[in-house]
Amino acid sequence: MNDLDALYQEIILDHYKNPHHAGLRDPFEAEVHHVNPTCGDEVTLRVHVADGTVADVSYDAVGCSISQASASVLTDLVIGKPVEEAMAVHETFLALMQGKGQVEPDEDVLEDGIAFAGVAKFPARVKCALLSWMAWKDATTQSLEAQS
Amino acid sequence: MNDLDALYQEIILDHYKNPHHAGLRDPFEAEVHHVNPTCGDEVTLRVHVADGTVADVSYDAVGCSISQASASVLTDLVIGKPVEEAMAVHETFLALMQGKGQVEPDEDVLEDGIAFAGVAKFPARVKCALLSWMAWKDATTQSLEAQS
Amino acid sequence: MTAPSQLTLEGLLPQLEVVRKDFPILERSVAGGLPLVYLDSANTSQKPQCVIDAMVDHLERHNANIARAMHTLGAEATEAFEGGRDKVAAFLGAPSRDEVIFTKNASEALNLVASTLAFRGPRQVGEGDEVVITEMEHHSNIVPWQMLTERTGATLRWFGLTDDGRLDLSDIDELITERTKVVSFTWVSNMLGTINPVAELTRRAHEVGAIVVVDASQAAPQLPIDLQAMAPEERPDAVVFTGHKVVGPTGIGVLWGSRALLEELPPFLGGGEMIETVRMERSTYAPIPHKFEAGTPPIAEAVGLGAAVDYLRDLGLDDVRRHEHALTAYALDGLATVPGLTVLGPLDAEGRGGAISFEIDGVHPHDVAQVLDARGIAVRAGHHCAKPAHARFGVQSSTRMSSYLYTTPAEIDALVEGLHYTRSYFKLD
Amino acid sequence: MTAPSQLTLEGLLPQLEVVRKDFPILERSVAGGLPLVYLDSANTSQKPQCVIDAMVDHLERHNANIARAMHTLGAEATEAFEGGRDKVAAFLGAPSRDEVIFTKNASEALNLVASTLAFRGPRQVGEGDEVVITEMEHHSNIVPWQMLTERTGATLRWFGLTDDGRLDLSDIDELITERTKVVSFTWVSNMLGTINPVAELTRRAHEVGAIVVVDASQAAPQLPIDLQAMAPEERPDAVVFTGHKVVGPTGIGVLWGSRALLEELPPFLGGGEMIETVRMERSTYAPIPHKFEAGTPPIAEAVGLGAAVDYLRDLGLDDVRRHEHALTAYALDGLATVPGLTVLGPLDAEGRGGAISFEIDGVHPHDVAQVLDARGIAVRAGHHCAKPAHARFGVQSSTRMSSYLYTTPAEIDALVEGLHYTRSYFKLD
Ligand SMILES: Cc1ncc(COP(=O)(O)O)c(C=O)c1O
Ligand SMILES: Cc1ncc(COP(=O)(O)O)c(C=O)c1O
Repeated sequence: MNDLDALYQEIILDHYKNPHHAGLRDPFEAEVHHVNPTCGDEVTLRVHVADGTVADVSYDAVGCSISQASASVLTDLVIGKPVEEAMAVHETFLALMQGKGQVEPDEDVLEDGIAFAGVAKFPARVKCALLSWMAWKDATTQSLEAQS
Repeated sequence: MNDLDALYQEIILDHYKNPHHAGLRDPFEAEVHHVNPTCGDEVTLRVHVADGTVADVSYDAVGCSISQASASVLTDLVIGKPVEEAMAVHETFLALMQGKGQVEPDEDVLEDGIAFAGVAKFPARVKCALLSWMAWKDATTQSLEAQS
Repeated sequence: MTAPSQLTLEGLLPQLEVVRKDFPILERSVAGGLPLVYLDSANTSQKPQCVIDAMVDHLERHNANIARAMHTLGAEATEAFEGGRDKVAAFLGAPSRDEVIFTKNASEALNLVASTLAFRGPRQVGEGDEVVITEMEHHSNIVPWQMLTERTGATLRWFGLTDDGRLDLSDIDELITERTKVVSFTWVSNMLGTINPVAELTRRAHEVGAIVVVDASQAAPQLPIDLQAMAPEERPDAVVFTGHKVVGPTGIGVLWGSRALLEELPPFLGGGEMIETVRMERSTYAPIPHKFEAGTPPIAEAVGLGAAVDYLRDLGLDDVRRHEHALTAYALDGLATVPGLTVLGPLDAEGRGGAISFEIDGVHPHDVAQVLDARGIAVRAGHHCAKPAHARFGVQSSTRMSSYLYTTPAEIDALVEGLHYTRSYFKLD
Repeated sequence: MTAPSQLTLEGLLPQLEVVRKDFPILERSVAGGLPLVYLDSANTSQKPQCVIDAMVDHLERHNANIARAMHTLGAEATEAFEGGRDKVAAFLGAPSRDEVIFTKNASEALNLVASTLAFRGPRQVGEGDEVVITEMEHHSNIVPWQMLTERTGATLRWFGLTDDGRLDLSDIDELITERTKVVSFTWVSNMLGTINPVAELTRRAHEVGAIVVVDASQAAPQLPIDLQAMAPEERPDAVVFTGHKVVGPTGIGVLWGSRALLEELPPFLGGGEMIETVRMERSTYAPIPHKFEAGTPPIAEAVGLGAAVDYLRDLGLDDVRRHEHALTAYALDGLATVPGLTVLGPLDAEGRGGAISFEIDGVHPHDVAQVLDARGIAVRAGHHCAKPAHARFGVQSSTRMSSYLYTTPAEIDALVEGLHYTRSYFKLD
């Protein structure tokens, strides 16, 4: 598989064409708006935390296949997980993205997220893959603060 | 004669050690203060014009041998001359200085001023030689305006 | 290396393959052995060997600080630096070399004017005053004016755009009024490619006593400029461009300003070189151009920029313009063959610069650029520092190809082929 | 070429002749065949081949605009540019790489801080506030503060100098008070050579809540700097230096600022790269470092500067410091043999940088420099952009020799001989 095909794996293109959990929904404790200033990709993202669990993540994103698919995979991975566990998934995904292609992805933790392993070799695209993940972390932190 | 000796001709060093017409005197119509910002040389110069003639030029100058000698030679050349004639001398001196060493000095017009021919080969020193001449032109123009 | 193009077009630079040899980077291969097809020249241009050599020669043989140094190297460096100014003045047809100010880039040049207009002086902008820009400006010609108007209480207004990407001048009489103090606009749009009517806008602005600032960042690389030949009422008061887009180095930009304007503007940055005399209590300032050049200037960069504008003049800006025009027409034709592709901006090559932004239904610009990159083709994807112009057309980003004097028709072919491939890669057929 | 020095001194860089080979310009002859003796390094330093080569390689193989370009060349250029930032951060021991801002020179860096302190924000300077500088500052660390205080109605105050050219700290309690908002001073004087007590002054300023700006233009070339190792209360809030004095290129300078300060300061120049999002009505700004880097930055210059600071770190700043110290002591001894020569500034090499300014009775500095130049020796004559310090010592200008890591004792000998010759040339014996 060449680098380009490694970047655009079927899983990514599928999530891109049919994003999961898309759209903005109630209820939520925090809504954030993140921008990638260099390319203009944007995401508005809401998080609803209930009983220490990520009860819902909803979003409205404009951007490339990588950033859209990444938002979709994110929601699959974190919705329904205890916040702590979801944060651990976040860490794992972050490590994969920043690994310059040297980190072996853990399918047990990342599921469809392992398709992003190929992105790590394209420094300019890592930010696309991380946009919604950073937004989610920010919003989740705010949700927890709002509740305490 | 090497370039250095052509720059520091005896005439120049003599004027430097014993400047003519130095000091500030009355009467005068205009006093100007000119500075060479790159090196800090300064001259305060007064002009007295009477009956269309440069009746007096007096000055207080701080600077290198070239700038000091040049002020001294200037006063020798212009004091007592009709303004128009003095301006023509100014033009001749200016042309010599800006000639990059290619202009043959006219001793009839420039007298001791021909000793500055060697300065024209040192672009960084041309400004030193011209400092008081520029100040004189400025002050003379102001004197004429003050009288009209 | 690219195989020499089979194709030739009317208007291309003569000896294009020889010209290409001047640019060492064009020999490079990328993406595992493919020839580089560089179509991102509106972002930054490549550098000919003579520019690189001029800088190297300066650094290896003549390096010294300028003006303040009286020794041999200092005199040589000063002559080389001021020689760069003379060359830029000639390139612009500037009425006087002293009107050429070196800045660090076009952005600083625009900020210089906008910032000093906030300071006390005959041109000071204040409450009730208006500054007029356009919706097609690069961020560097928007944000400085936002800052100026926010800081002074003045009002920022702007020309909108027509659907085909030109300035909408229908409300010019409401926009340019006695309240207008500054009109600033781009000569050539870096996103839409539009060439704006500089003479007309300048005349109208001058009628109400406003000063005119023209962003020539995209014009200077491809249009002949002759300030002296302009009618005074149609000559802008300030024109800026940036070194790295005219085959020159980074780290240097140019502000040309009329002597009248530059003498009225207060100094911008304070420091060495821009002073007449300094006492602890107060300082006085040097005449132009030095008044606006605080600190050690970009010396080697001015040497490189001088070599760059001489290179362009040797080729002939008229010929460069013709070359760009021929390629742009050819590219517009080629792009029209790609299904679902929409060009943002004027569709005829006439009255248009060499940057072409477009969208492709169903593929995001990043993904277009990525697939092209894998084929060795460099284009830009994003908002090209022109978010408002993108917003005007309801898009968030676009793909932009931009040719230059070294671009061949074969490279345009490669792009068009690459776009067809991109669509099939994303299964759009 | 200079004959290899017979002389060696304790503390010189090991392999000095090998180090000299790194600098192509040192092979040059001037004044009709004489070897170049370059003693004007405080004005600008010479460049080693590795710095020139790094820039050439960038221009010939990796040139592209950064950040905004997603293609291969763009990714390479971005990595090279941001790599320059990493190297500078390491050079300063900066707590975070994001605290390193690239400017066009040290002067712009100082102006950035002084200008933005006039704008609305938590650090805004206004009437009743005081800014404290010193009488030994370079004009670039005087004029920006004059402009700030003039524009805001604040008051500018300054430390005077002792007769031996040190800061007169006797009135520190009257100068640094609760009214003080900024204390800005040079780490090493470019005229007097004095090294100032950064830790002590910073601590005092922090006690009253003032921010501290340190001009390290002359310190960075010759002193090891480790910001992280400083006690927080003794660590300045901003430190600036300039590329061309640390064997790097022109066209680039550095502002290091603590994250806390940089986040509090409003943006300086507006334009591309420094924005988060732009609408015609209003823009929001990027986080540091980009917030302060409007427009295309000095890309090739950052690559060159990265190579330059790596070169210095490879040599070892401690060794460079020792080398400078040995030469300064040697030069002070040599200068003392010249009749009528007076050194301005501290007379012991301890606690002193490598710039030595002096007067010679009966010969004006220009004339000294001219005669030396005819012998191939480059020194600076004038006010060295430090008019107030000259005024303090009652002189209008001086001659300055400044050595650097490539300077040999034989070159100091040539200077001292040249000065004896100058006196005899002007018949002072
Ligand atoms: C102490 C000091 N500060 C500031 C500067 C200004 O540096 P630049 O001219 O590169 O802005 C210099 C050098 O000229 C200097 O020696
Ligand atoms: C139209 C236009 N204006 C201004 C700029 C800013 O130039 P620079 O980034 O060199 O300051 C650019 C290029 O980026 C441009 O295309």
